[in-house]
Amino acid sequence: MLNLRAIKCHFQTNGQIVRAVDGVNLDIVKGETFALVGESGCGKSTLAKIILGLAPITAGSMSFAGEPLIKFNKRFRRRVQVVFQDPYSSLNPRLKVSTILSEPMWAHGFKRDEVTQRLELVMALVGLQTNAGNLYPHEFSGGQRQRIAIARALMLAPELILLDEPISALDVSIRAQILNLLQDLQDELNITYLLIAHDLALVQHASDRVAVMYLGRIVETGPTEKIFASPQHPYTQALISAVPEPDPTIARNSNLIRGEVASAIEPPTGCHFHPRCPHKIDRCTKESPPLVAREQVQVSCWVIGSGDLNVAK
Amino acid sequence: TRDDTLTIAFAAEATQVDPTRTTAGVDAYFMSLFFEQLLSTAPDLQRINWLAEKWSIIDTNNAVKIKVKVREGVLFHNGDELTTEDFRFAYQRMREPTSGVSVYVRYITDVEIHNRYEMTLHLSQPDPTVVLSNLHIWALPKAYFERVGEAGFQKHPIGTGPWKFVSRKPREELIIERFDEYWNKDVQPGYKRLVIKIIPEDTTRVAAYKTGAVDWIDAVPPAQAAEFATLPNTRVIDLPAPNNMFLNLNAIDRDSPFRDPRVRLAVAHAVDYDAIIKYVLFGKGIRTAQLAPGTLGYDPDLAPHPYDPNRARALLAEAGYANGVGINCYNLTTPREPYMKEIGETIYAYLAQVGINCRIVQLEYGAWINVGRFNARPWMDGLQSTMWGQGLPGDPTTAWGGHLHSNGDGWGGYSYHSDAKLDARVKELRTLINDDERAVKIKELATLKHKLAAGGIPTYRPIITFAWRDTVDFKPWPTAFWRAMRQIGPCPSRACTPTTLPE
Amino acid sequence: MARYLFSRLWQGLIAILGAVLIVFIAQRLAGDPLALLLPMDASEADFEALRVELGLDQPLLVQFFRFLQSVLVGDFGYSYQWQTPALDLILDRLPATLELAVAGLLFAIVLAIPLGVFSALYQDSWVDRVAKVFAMLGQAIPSFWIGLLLILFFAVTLNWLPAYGRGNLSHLVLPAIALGWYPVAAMTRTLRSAMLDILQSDYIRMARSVGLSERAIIWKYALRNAAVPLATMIGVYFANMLGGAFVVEVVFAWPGVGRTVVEAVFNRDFPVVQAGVILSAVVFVLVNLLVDLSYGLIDPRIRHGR
Amino acid sequence: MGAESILKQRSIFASLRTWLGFARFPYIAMTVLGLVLVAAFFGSWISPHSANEIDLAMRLTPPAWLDGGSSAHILGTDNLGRDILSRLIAGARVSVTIAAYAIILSGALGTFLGMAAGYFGGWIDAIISRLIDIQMSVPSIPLAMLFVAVLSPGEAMVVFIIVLSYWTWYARIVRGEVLSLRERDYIALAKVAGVSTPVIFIRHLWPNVLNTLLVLATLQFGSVIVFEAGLSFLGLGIQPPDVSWGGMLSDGRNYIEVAWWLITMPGFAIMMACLASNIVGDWLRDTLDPRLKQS
Amino acid sequence: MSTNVLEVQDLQTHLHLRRGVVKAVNQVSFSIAYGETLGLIGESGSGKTMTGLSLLGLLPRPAGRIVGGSIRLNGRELSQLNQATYAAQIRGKEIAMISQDPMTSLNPVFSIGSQVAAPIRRHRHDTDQTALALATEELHRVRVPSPALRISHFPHQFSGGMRQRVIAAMATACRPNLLIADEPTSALDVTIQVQLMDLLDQLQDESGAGLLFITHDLGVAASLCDRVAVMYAGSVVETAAVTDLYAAPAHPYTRGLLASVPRIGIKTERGRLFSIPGTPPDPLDLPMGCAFAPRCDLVKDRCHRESPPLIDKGGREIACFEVQ
Ligand SMILES: Nc1ncnc2c1ncn2[C@@H]1O[C@H](COP(=O)(O)OP(=O)(O)OP(=O)(O)O)[C@@H](O)[C@H]1O
Ligand SMILES: Nc1ncnc2c1ncn2[C@@H]1O[C@H](COP(=O)(O)OP(=O)(O)OP(=O)(O)O)[C@@H](O)[C@H]1O
Ligand SMILES: [Mg+2]
Ligand SMILES: [Mg+2]
Repeated sequence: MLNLRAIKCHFQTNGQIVRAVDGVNLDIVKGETFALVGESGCGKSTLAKIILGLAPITAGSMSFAGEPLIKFNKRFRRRVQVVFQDPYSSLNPRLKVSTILSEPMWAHGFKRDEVTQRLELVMALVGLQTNAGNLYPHEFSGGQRQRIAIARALMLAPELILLDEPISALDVSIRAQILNLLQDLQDELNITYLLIAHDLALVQHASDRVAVMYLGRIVETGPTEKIFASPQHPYTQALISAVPEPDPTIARNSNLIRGEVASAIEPPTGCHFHPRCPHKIDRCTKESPPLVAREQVQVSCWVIGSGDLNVAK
Repeated sequence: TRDDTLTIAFAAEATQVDPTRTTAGVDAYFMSLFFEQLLSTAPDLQRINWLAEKWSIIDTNNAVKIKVKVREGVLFHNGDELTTEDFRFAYQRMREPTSGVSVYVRYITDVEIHNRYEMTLHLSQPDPTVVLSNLHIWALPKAYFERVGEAGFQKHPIGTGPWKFVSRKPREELIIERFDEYWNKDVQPGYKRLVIKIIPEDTTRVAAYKTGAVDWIDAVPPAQAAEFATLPNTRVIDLPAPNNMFLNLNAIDRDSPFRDPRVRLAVAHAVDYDAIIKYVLFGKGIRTAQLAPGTLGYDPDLAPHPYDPNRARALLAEAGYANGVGINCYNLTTPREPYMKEIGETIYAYLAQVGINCRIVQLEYGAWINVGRFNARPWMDGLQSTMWGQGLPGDPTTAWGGHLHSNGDGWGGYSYHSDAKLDARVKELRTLINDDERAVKIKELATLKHKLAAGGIPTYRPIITFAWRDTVDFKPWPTAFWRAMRQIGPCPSRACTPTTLPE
Repeated sequence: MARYLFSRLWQGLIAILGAVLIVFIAQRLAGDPLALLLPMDASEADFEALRVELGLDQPLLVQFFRFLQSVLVGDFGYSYQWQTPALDLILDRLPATLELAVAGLLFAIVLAIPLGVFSALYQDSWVDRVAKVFAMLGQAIPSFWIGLLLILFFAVTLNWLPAYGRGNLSHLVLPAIALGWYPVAAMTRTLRSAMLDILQSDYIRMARSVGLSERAIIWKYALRNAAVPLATMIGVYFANMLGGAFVVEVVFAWPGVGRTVVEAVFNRDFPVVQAGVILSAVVFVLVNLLVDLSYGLIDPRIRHGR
Repeated sequence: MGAESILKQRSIFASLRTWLGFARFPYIAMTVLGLVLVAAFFGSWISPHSANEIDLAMRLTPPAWLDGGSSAHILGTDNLGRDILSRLIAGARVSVTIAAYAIILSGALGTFLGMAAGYFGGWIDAIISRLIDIQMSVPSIPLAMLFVAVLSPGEAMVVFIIVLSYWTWYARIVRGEVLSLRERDYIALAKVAGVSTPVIFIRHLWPNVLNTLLVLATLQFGSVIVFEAGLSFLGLGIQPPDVSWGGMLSDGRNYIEVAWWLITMPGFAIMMACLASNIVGDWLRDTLDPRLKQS
Repeated sequence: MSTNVLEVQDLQTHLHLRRGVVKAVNQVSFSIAYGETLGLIGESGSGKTMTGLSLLGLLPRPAGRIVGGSIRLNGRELSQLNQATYAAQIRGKEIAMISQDPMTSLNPVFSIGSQVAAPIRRHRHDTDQTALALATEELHRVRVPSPALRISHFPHQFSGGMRQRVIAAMATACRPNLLIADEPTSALDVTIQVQLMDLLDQLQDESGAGLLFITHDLGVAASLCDRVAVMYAGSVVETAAVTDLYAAPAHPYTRGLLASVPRIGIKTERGRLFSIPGTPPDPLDLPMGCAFAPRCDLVKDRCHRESPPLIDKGGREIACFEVQ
């Protein structure tokens, strides 16, 4: 449905180049939930913005539903929508909820009664009371705001919705509500999700396929079950094992990798992960490894490619 | 020691110390300390010989020659002796186009030197103003000037006067020292050193006197003159200014309403100067019609235009301005005379009440001089209120030549009037030597001028109040608006009174 | 830091250049400069000669660069009124202005720091209320009025202090208060809000949580953090005071740069006005540059080019 | 002890807070501002005398409540016997007129440039920002001096100078506002939904900017009044016979020892007008900002 | 043998805001033994931070104040102590805190060395030189590489993880008996989070101090704490040994919370998570009785009238009428 090829996005700030996204290939299949995980600053949100045409592409190409995506025309706009992390800044505080929700349809020239109809339908879908339309955003709690944000994304009946950390700003006890809502909507409306998160448990719970990003690149991608069951890339392994389980009987995994994420301004040469990698070989410091298919997953690692790494934990 | 030095305060300050470059009256404040002319005016307003030991007019074949014998043994501050060469040099400087005083020597064609002390001024035509302006040639040190140049002279001027220049900070102070080799021991200052503070703000100047920071001030604000008279150990003197509050009207521009004499007369009748003198100036003013007592041709019977707003309105209506007329009014002010700014505004307010509406342009006097010198006279449409002399003491010819004659053929050359008949009369005065004949002609012209409100309207002469402590002995000289500082010294007895002044 | 300074310096130069350009344009608006320089009865030939001599026959751009050149060497021409170099006239007044500016600034700082700090510390207390009232009034009472009121009360009515002129320390008191009046208000408000932010910051809580004394926290830690906005303010106001405390100097008859320029305006003494305006722009830029430098001392993030 | 005592303590100062504009609605400030506006618009009807009517015999009459005061001149007369109250009213007209022109012009210019700089960025922003820098490093009073020296003073000149020195207020703040608004998620969402740029501008940017403008304009009102008074005080602003508060102060200076009311009355007018506009401005800012309303 | 370093009884902390009074901490009781880690968990706004700040005497001023209950540190009552004594004798010396956001918790304008040395100088009255030397040692202890070099650096030259270590060094420099860590890992990436948890374990092992570990992350609490207290709307609803709590949460809120969190390893068959209905109450307008009652599936009439006390029940404490 959505294909990204060798996408790069570099920002220029203070004369320095930030390599926010540095050569990413992605294929999202209709109807699935595709998750993007990675630590803070690895370029997840930037990638989402690229897909939405909000950030410029430095290199690479995109296509949506088989058509190359060069101009972000109205037709595309109707088919792809987004829900952001922060339910506060997503809603213009000066507009009524009904205005916020109707705006996308007005922009596409829908008739007044079409809009009203859809509005009622969508509000019911996300579980908002009908009178909510007359209120202003600040009269709602965070969870309800996120429902409004989701409703807004649904107004144009999109095929793909990008979810950029849709629940991480919410109260713990509310998260499940929103997550369940999203799942229900997907089941009902057959929407495709691109879910961006750094909460691995959430990703495992909610996605069909997953891609792990590190410093602007994808290091491993494949079916969620596969990857969580047997992560292959050293970074994926470290990431998954570092997540503390809500189960005191399981001993904490001692740290697999040291150091911290390098800066996107001057990323390490070769494989971006090599300074923290326990298995690094010479080649890693020089050449950046391509994504290579191994069974159902694709991994970007020289060591795995040469078979030196004992994959099993 | 304190007895050696006196600190005084002036309200206004000269901008120029070179007497051949002066453009403004205040310049005389400083010039008169350092420089002298051939003749001088005594405190009794009589003309006396000064640097000239004797002089005489020699009339041969229509041309006029004035023979002068310069006083011997007069020294400049640097010790050089004053000679006729110095006068010739000054004459030449005064003739240069950049001079502001060339008018005084307009008809002098040459200064012929006979020897160190004798010279003859050659005139191209009879010109009584040469004499009337005290044979207006300054004693400038030729040798010194040639040595230090223009800039050097500005920095440290020297002359033959009773005071030597020491230092100057514009807008702050001038420090001068007694010239001990001064030729005229009679009027030699008693103090060794004089510090002249420049304090334009009335309140500051008054405070400076009251707190004892200075012991002599000029221009005591009229509002406080009465209080000063009662201050202990203080002497005050009221001196009539040689200037007039003068309304100059532009009667030459094609579209100026003042081309019509009725409008000019309306201006003359619209303002209640008696009230202004009484309330604003606390009586410190003398209403004048044209000339002041002491001027040649003064006519005590010529009465000022009375305050008569109805008449003014009627005159305006007659002239076709029944609905009023709008003009620019230039309020030219100096700190030299009191309350000029508000009196200007008061006058304009009176004018407004009869229908002459002013758009006020506030200018310092110097600014007006600087405003657009593209033509012979500074640009001024409408009306201007300013302090302007009408030839006091002495004779109004130069003044009238300046603001009545259309060419500005006289001092300043700021005439905004053009009337061939009046021009002819002014011309006639310029060549008439005999004083009695002149007096008659002046009287006639003054009457005519008054009737037509031509060449500006004199209104009142301000009375300036000077105050000093009784430890000081001060005798005012009329030169430099009474600020000449010739006779000033300690008064040990505290009983020194100034010589009585003429009416 | 070097990079930062360089960019600030560059900006400052551009700003001064802009100021010079404005002055140049204004000069041209004034009409034919020759008319001002030549005597009334100068001939056409005199005009021509002077025009060539002054380069006024050259294209405007060339004239601007000549003007810039002469500005750079401090040559603003002679004062029409005083026949002395205009810049000298201004520079002569600088000590008086400096004296007043320093006094005004000291007054402002000495009052603003405790007011700002205590009103932030004790929100809604009487100190805070006083500071708020002060800040409000400071903005609403113009310096010339406060100056006149000070004269009315302390000089005229009570006769405690001299009202006018420059002299000993007592002459400095009233003008310094009048000059510092507005900055006190502005600085108090800035300091108050900066301190409020800072006192709520995590690092102050951290400092408290390890038991540092309140005194050290406020006067050492927090104040140092508030120093950056405070330095900006101090810089701006000091520069303004130096560039011409016009109104206050006029009110108190203070023989400083400001009063000189005001008088020059009334006398249409353009060279002096020009020198005054450009001097105040240069002072403004210089003082702000110093402030920028001081940021480097105060805040290491700036020192390290962040 | 506890909440109650604190709450009580607050109410004691509630009136003070109202005065200072920290409470709900600034009644007094609004009234003062209203008075200034009424004086400006209906001055000729309510003014007891003509502002320039001189009566030398009545000069320096003290306010009516003092010895020697006259009920014909409630606030006394000035050095030419003009009625101070009438002059204050006439001065209000001048102040308000100038403030109105200056605010509208500087607001329009600054907003236009600020929006352009903020929204388009790039070289447009670079040029405008540099212009702002230059303008800010030439202090405005000297600049005023320069122009007054060259041209002549008057209302138009005052407006010109104020616009010249105040457009940066608007430009800087609007630019910053637009810059930060541009980054809000709801703007991104509108783009994603295909909402056109003009609509984004009108619906999402403009209302926020407008509020800021309103607050700025109110605050500028006070500031302009003080600035204009300063210029007129120096003699560089409004020229007589037009009346201005600053000019009245300047005229009254010479009489400070004999007639204190000449300087106190216009000064008080300036202070009250400025104070009121600041208080109303602060109140507007708090009222219009939903974030502040919440907390 | 374990004596309690801290005993909190019925602590009540209120915040007096313009809009009303927030009962941020409502009758909270717990204790911590030497060497023990007590986890304080609960969602945002439940009063965890306010509890921690109450212990430190650092409530926001002037709004916050302790209105009831007692705080005993080694038997010494702290709740009535004045600020000066608190600063001189308790904070940094007896109790210290590691705060949530490493990026903002260090003063940007002072060097790392001077900041770490500050508590040392304050409490040990050392000279600047020795304090700085000791600070270097402390940095070494929390495994900041090349500490001698780093002391002259400034916070912005450190990464988030390193700053959190510096903060830990600062907090533990005077070997406090009680360490409060307020969500020290929330701002860190998971891979760094593990490193910090290891460090906390190490520091506690070395000093034997009690640790109050505040978090909303159930996973982090599980892997670090010995006992856990669960807070909801200002009250502790359940306290238990960590194994007991996770194995068999008793309070309906705890049960709901644990069930609503997805876990790695347990794939909930594309199924729904359990979700607690409703939203947390408005802190300004807490309901009568049990604050959780409006969302509770076991709710009875009584729950709306009385607030349930925290009652010891078989080694754990629960505040619920129904479960008891
Ligand atoms: N407009 C921009 N200009 C410059 N740098 C940017 C810009 N937007 C993002 N970056 C940089 O690009 C990198 C990736 O940012 P991005 O927001 O995509 O990360 P992320 O994976 O979404 O992180 P998080 O989990 O914190 O949301 C970061 O280093 C960020 O600082
Ligand atoms: N400075 C403050 N001013 C006003 N209210 C506050 C303040 N700090 C906290 N509160 C309120 O006090 C209550 C308890 O807050 P607290 O910070 O203790 O929660 P928390 O459990 O630490 O939440 P989080 O997980 O978000 O840190 C909340 O209702 C909060 O809104
Ligand atoms: Mg992101
Ligand atoms: Mg918290």
